[in-house]
Amino acid sequence: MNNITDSLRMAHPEVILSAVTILLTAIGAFAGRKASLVVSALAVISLIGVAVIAAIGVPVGIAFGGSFISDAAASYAKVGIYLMSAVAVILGYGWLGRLSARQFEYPLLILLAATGMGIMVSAGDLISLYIGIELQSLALYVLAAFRRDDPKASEAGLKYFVLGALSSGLLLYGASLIYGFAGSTHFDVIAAAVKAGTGTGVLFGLVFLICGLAFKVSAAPFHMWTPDVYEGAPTPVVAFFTAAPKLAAMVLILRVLYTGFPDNIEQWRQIILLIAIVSVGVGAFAGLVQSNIKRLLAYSSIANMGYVLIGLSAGNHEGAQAVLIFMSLYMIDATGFFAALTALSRGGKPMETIADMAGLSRTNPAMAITITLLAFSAMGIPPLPGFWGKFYVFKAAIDAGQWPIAVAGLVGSVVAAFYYLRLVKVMWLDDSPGAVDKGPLDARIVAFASALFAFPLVMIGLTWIEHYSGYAADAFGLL
Amino acid sequence: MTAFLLQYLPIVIFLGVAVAIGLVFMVGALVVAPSAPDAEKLSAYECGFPAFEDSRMKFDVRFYLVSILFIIFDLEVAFLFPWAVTLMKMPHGAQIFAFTSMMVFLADLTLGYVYVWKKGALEWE
Amino acid sequence: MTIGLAHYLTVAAILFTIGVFGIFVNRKNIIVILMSIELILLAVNINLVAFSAYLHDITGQIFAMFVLTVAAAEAAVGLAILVTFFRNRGDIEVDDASVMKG
Amino acid sequence: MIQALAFYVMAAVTVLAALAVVGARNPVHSVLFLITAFFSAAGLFVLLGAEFLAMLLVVVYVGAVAVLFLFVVMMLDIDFAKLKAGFAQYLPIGGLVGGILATEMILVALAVGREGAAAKNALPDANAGGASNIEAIGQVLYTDYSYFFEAAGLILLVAMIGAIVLTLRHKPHVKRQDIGAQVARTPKKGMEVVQIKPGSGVEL
Repeated sequence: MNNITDSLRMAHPEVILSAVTILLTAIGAFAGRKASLVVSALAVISLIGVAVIAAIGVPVGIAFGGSFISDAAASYAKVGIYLMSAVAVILGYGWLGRLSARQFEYPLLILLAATGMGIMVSAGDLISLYIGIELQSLALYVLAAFRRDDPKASEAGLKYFVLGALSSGLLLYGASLIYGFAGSTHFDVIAAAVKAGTGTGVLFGLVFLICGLAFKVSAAPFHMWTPDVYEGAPTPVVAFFTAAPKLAAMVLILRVLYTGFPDNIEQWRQIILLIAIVSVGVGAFAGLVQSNIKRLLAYSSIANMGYVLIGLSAGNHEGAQAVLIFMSLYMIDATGFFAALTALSRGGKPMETIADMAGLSRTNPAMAITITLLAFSAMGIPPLPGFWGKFYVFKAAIDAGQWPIAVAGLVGSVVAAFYYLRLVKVMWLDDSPGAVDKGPLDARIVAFASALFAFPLVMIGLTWIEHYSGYAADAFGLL
Repeated sequence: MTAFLLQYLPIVIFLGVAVAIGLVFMVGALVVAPSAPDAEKLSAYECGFPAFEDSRMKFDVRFYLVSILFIIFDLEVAFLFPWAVTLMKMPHGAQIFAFTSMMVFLADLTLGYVYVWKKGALEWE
Repeated sequence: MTIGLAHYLTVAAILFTIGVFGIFVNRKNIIVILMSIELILLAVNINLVAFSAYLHDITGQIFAMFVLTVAAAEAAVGLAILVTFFRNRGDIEVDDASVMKG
Repeated sequence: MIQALAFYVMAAVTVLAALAVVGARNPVHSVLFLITAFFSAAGLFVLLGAEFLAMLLVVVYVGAVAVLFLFVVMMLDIDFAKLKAGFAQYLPIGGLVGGILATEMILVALAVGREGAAAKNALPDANAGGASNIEAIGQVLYTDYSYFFEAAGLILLVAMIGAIVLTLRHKPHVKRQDIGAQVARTPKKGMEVVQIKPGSGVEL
């Protein structure tokens, strides 16, 4: 058992996170509610700590008999996931404090979800894929229903659970067929078996697996109830849902398709493109008629997942890099959007409809500028992050010869631009129904930081992101 | 294979007997018992009245909590079985490793148990 | 009349279809949806165990064991969420998804 | 021959019980049929030589999960007639889709059975090497698969925390035993001697 020390060293971030979680559970159990601050602070510190470890201190290699892959792609994703989780802990702490319902379980569940996402992005076989997804999802189901006395939140939790459980079922059925066909759960063995001969069975399994994973990123047509979940779940929780878990699931899709089925690219590309086009269409057109901002952002995220999948369909190094760049930029933008929503309230009532936003430029100019910047970024106006994300994604698709799809994606993004424009117009041109509250500091800081990233920090940040995502994309071993 | 399956013969016989006895009583009741159905026999007697509400009633949420916790510890015990059977048959190095991994697993769930206890979920008020 | 791998896979395929079908026709009844999901997972387990037996590879059974464990934990959490939903609403009917809901 | 007979009986029971789960009018019956389906599936596992998983299925699913379902169904007072309303409406199209899906799925299953790596082998003789199924699992579960094993522990921890967060409520104004405090109580703590001046009350 000599290699176990090596394995543990490669899995350092996850090992540390789970140890910290168990320790904090014990602290919370003995100290009760008053431990909330300590637990949250330690959770944030350890999340940032493991992000640093993932960035600099993890050896590259294969651990636990091939079930755990430690490479640049995993490290890249883990840095993003853990930092976003830290932001979620901070937002959640402030949010629960305002409800005077502070519970130390909240940071614990985020830590456990983060551990699950770490397992996901490092998955080297079908079992760790499943276990990672479930560890993350179970924690997220509970977080969605965390405000158990709120009917909307518990309905959101229930819907999220039913969808998630169904998608796990589909994914597992696919996984079982692939296992039976290839005779192994390891992605590299599967790739070898597929190379030797592709049967219909393995393709069918792959279709189920992709459907299950598409559920996890809530791409259309597997998006039913996603808007309901976004609308019903508490805003800080949604800020978490929309960022880190989607990055983890996207990296997992990259891992499965690029390392498990590199020789089936012609087959899975069709499925991915179909899902991508439907997502872009549904996200763009259904978003037009929404009046609730959280529902609108749900459709926006569906459309964004469509763009990412367009990039993913390229099936080469450039495509992988585009996916990673897009997801990094999208995470910051979406988190900022939801943080801004958390910060906005009028007379203690959260502002959730577009009409509520009327005249925000006069009542709260700083927040209006923030939301405008983020909306312009989501529309894809250069030189904001949203533009760069789309640029890389569509470029990857066009270079891979998928230009009709890229055009369709562009059309979708033009349609989607209308609803962001409507939001901006309402904020700047309409009359305000009354003063808005000042808003909590934590949410404002996160929103401002993300707007600051949108402009001008992205100019500096992008070169870094491009540099490191290039390394990360190398890990998939593609051209 | 057949020899292996024959180990399960007692269970099959048991199931057969159980089904047979169950059927005998049900069929027996149908055949032997006197039966003269009449609508009046089922109506509420004299000053009695039909039930106003469903006979089901809401139970305390505590019941669910106990049964959920039961599932979790049931699963924990399920993982102990193969460990108990094989630990002593392993080579030394693997034995230490298997022992350690089970202890980590148990420590994890024991702290969970402490958490449950401290939260007062096991108290019946 | 020997029973081969294909027989078991057929049973699993039928169970899986029944599970999907059950979700489709019982859209409002969350409890039956949860049971249908259990049927899907049972189909998965039959697949895994059958493959494991015919591949002479224990991995499939380990996989099935984790599926059983995790799915039981999942059912526990799901029913807990269902109970809180019921406490808030008084019934377990959820609104159907509607794309154009304002 | 015995095997074939056992397989057909148990497969038929599993499938019919599964159909009844989906179609039963009363959810209590659905749960009972679910238990039947799990039981006969456990029988199929035994036929495949996976004794430990068969036991697990019975202990965990029949013994715990199905009971939890039964709890929820029987104790939430739900108007099930209303929930069943959409059933007849979706049945024809659902049946059609289900039928097509089932045919496809079976064809695919047969294809995997024919082409896959698993197809080449015959069913091994159980207990052939002298090691039982549970030993075969135990030999690898805690060593080669320790990573999944510990992760499963974390998943159980999540379920525990989730169950508490979602369903634990303390009723206010309930007096609980605190044995430590009760035992540690001394006359000094329990009693207070107060000198009362005539004509004035006592502040407690």
